[in-house]
Amino acid sequence: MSILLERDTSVLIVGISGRIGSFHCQRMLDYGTRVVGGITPGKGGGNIAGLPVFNTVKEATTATTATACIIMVPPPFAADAIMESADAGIRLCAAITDGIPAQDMIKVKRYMLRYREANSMRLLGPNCAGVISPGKSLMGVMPDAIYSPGVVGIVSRSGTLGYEAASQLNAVGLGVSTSVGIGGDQITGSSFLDILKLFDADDETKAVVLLGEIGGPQEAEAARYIKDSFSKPVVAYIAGTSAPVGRSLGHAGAIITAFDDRADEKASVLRDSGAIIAEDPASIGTTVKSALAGCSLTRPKKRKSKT
Amino acid sequence: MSILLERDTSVLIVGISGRIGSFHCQRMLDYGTRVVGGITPGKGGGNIAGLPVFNTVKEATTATTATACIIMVPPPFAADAIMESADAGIRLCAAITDGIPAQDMIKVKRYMLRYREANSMRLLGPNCAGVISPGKSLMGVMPDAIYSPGVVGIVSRSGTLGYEAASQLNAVGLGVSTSVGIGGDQITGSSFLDILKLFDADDETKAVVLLGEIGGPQEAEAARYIKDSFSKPVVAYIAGTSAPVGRSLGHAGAIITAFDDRADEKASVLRDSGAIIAEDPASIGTTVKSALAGCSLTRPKKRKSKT
Amino acid sequence: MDIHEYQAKELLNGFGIRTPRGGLAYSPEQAAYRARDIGGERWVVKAQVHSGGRGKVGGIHDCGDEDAVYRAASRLFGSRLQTGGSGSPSKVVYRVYVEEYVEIQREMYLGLVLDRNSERVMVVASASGGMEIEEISVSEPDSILRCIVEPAVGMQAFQAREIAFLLGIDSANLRSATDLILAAYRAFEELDATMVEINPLVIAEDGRLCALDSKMTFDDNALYRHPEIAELRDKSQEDARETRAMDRGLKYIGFDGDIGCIVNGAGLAMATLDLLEKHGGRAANFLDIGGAAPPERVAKAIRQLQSDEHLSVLLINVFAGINRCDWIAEGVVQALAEKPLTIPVVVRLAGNNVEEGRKTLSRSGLPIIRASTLDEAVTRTITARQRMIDSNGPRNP
Amino acid sequence: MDIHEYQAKELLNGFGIRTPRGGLAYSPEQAAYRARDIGGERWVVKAQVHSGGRGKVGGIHDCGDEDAVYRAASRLFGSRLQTGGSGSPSKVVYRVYVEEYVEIQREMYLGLVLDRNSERVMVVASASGGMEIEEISVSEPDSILRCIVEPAVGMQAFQAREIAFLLGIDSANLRSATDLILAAYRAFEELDATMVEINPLVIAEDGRLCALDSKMTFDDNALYRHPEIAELRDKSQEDARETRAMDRGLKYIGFDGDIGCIVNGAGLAMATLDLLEKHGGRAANFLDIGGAAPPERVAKAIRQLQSDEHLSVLLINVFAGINRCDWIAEGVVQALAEKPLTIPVVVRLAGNNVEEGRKTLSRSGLPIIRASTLDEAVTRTITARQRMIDSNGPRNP
Repeated sequence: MSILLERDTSVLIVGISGRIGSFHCQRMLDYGTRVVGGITPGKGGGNIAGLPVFNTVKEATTATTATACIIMVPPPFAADAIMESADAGIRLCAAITDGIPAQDMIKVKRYMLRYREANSMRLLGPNCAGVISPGKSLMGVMPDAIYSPGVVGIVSRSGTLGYEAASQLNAVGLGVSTSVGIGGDQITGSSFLDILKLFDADDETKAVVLLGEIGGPQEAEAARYIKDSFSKPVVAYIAGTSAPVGRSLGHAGAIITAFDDRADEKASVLRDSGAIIAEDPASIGTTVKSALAGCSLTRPKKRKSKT
Repeated sequence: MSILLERDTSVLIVGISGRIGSFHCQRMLDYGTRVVGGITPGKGGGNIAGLPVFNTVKEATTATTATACIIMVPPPFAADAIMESADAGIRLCAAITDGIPAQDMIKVKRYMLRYREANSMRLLGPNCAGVISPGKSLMGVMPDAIYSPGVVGIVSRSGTLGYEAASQLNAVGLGVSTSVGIGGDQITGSSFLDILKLFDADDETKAVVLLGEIGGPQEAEAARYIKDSFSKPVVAYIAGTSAPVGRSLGHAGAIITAFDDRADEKASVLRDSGAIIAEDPASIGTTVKSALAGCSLTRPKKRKSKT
Repeated sequence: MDIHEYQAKELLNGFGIRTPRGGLAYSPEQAAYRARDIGGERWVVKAQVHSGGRGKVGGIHDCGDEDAVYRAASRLFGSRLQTGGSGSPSKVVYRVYVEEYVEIQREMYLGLVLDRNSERVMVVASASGGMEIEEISVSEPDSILRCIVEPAVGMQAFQAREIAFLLGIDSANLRSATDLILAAYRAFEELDATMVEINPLVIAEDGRLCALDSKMTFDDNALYRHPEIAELRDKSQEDARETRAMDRGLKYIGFDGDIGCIVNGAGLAMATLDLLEKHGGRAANFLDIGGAAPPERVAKAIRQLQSDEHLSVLLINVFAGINRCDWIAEGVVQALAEKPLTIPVVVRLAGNNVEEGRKTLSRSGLPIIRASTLDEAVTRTITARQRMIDSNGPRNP
Repeated sequence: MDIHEYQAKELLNGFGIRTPRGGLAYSPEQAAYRARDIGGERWVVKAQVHSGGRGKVGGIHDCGDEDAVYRAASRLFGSRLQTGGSGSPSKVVYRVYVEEYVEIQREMYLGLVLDRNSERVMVVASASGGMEIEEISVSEPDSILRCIVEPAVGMQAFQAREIAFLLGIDSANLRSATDLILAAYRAFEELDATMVEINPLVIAEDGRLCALDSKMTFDDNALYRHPEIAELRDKSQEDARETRAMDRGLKYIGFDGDIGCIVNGAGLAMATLDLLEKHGGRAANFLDIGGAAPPERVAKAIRQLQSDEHLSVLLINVFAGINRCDWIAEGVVQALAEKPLTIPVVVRLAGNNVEEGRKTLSRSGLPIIRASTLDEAVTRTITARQRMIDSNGPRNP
């Protein structure tokens, strides 16, 4: 069992008739992903790459076995497409679209609260690379050739930095269980914490690479969880050590984060939590290699004792 | 234990400096209700009937032991006052105000969903008479003299019809455990079902009087619950047998209710569920009297068997 | 509050919804002038009354020339339309709306309403339009889509698209259909409507969408924040007694019986009517004086009924909680002292300050029949009515 | 996107928030004219630049007569204000805002911001205004109230009241304070702002509330639905290189190093900069070509950097996922064939269609230094830079 995406997960492509949608549809089909259809309003009844096109996500989930979808529509339509997917019973949604207004995402997240946890949709992104379980299925835009099956989970805010990590793992002879893009926007559907919890329960994953960056509270939240509950080695790299301060946040913003937004501070919090910090972005692969060499892959859980 | 309101429940009056608020504040104090303060924005620090006045509900809940409040502010300010109470940690709120716009109440109910069940506020009304546990506490506008302590629970959409029922019970020598007004508006905080569940679990209540009226799905919902799970005798009266059809609902509205809105149909659904129907509004007291005479007050629960 | 078709169309226009070109007329001359102004060769003249189903009772006329418009309007003005079946009040035509005739390809139904089950706004749509939604729900129940709007975010484009596809809208009209549906929702929400109905929503001969007929009702409780809507009230469409009562701040509904009723609270008022009917009486009205009623409001309520010549008896039944019996009694005395009633008056007071109230009535020396229970109040009213009729003959022929 | 103080005030005015009377000037003459037009005997002349803390660096002048206004404006026009501390870019003054002088009783702080913890709008307020919020949070941390807005219903009056009471607003100003706070929230929400700051919010001598200074920034992603806001962009306040890049549809931030960088994706771009720095190099820029970049966009990015004369070396680092390496290579060849670079170029391609991309580069015969890993790319860039400097001397004196 990998997390999120299995060989038999049925996938829809929202925005299938677009330039990007149709290109990546073919790539996913080539990879072996079980793509079962696509959605483009007004083109229902048509056919793209041998797949049926539907007018609405609800039509598609009614007509197929789909439980997952990837969203590749332009920013003004993306929030609506995410809500439509949640409403149609989709359980896993990767929103690739970059450039969705923040207030649209506030709405989306509020909307998704209407579902009970048991019926809720897991959202990856927006502005993410999607998800790949190498050798099984690809629902994303990752360059699949660099991902070989293996025991390392990857979770990354940045798409390309995630590829970089996978490629370095590949170079040192390590493979990937599942690689998850959570997206680079201010408001995202899933956090590092959400994905770490899944990796914690996943038999196939023996270690995790966490790729963070400046800004936002997600890395600090993940660090608390790693310290308290996470049972596997974590190798972390935080991008942006050299980034200039204060290019995006204004005055009122400067006081709202409990933890500082700087890369070195995030790395330090993660180090204190027990994560191993890759000191530069070129040494992610080798750091994981030595981390896995240094500890048994079957070591007992280090969860806090209940007694 | 009575439902909702106990002798030691600490109560706030929102809108205490208004004409209605100050009058009923005194009545509640006279009854023995533990009123601990009131709220009127801009009059914080003052004093009414020997009670401290606060600017905000949060100030009041911080400074006192209050867990309940009664809202007596004009309609344009009432939705805001309900949300403020929920936000300040109030657990029981009776909104007396009549004339709150329906869309305000849609917002209020949506807002209240933000709290987990364990922390949520129970709302009675709006447009209700409040709640009284005779001999213990009054948080409402009921004429308290007609309520004597006893074993009959009352739940009513109409305020005055609830008084009528209490007065008839009094006349036949029966008392009331708790009487609850759920309000006459289209959108209310609590339903018959919600209150019936509380009465079901209440040792002091041996029978319930349910006072419904034309329009809305609440009586049918209550009937399903009475049939499936309610363990005590229910005497019901539905007002509006003589009411003309179609004075309020338009075309689209005519198809939206699963059950018909007419009084005789509601009464029939309740009768089928096992409730005893009081055939006219003057015989509520005598109907309860004979219902309680006809069956043991300690009869075993008739819940559906789990086997 | 109800408004006229033409007013609903103007409001919906403001939200970008296309309606046929048209103009309002208060006279046949004006109707003919409107037709000329609109242009074309065929018009529809529609009686503006607050009710649906006008077509079936001669309220809508298809006219091929200006003279026909003039004649149709002449026939309509001053006529009474009874659209709700026998027993329902008829409405007098004081305004007509003249519209260009729209040739239609297809009729659909779109309605928005406050749904009491979900306590949210519900959008109801059907590809079978043109008839009443009740008829559609019988003849084509499966054609009806119901869509609940999540209040946290309002209606979303995907919901409008789902409705548009159900209506069989083609790709060319997809955008304008979703815009129209979202606009109708915005109108509902922003104006505090309780109902917006576009029936039929049509695809016209030119292939474009058009709201051929529409109806809106509004939340009375929210009119305070929409003075522009409150101004649309047309008193000519209301029962004159109800208008008078509303202007006095009272909740009043007129019926066809001869027993005047003044009660506090809708539930007790309905129960009182029910019990009267059970004993063979029939109420002339539903009049709720509401909560915290000062003596003046009570007096106003009595004066309201004093002007009704069909009454045989007056019943005042008040169970005071947020009210005060002493204020009620003062109001009764005040009104009757000012202008005595020629019919018997039964007063039942109970609840807060009941003793003071009874004393006030006693001290007044007025010939008031008193009752202490609901049962007494109703049986004494029935008896008093019978005595009145026996001595004077029935007052409601 | 940032806007000027006077623009923020105009926008807030539109939501009913009171600001001092004032007028914009593009010249000292116009500034003096504005002062006369505003009237009174005392004015404030404020440099309009995109940054806070102008008062501390001479950007704000208190003037007692029109001549002083003229002189203050003369001094400001064309001057450079460096408000962010050394190292931060200075801004040239092209516009000044002349305002009536407001005598104040009390200064407060009000800010609205997108809170990344709650992923909602947060209102931040303090009774200690006038200084930067960072200073308040150090000197008076307990004076700060943070209030999260529930997006399902928007900001509520009770929240505004809680803030008003915290600010110590008296009963007389309670209504206008809650109106102002709710208006600031409406402006934030309706205009897709990411920050609205009123600092100081003051109680003026006349006892009334007034927004003495204000600042707004907007969500770039939402500008498409606010063309009126997008028009407020003032290119004179931006790094000229950034302006040029933005006009070409590229995400660009200028730094002070001499290594040109073209990367795809913010994360990899940051990582590349980090690694360059670790090896003793310093980037001249952050330039993200984004996803699905066609050859033209890549060529544009290179041309963007070609105009920067301070560069010693150019590094192109692309890991293609939603991109295609062949397109990247085509763009590189296209740009360099059109106008050869005089500095070394290092290209690292990885990911989708990498073989086609490498072939395209080989076939071009251009003198491109190739790398296949991130480490190679960076070390070869550092080496090439050193060789360039050794032969030509440093390009960034």
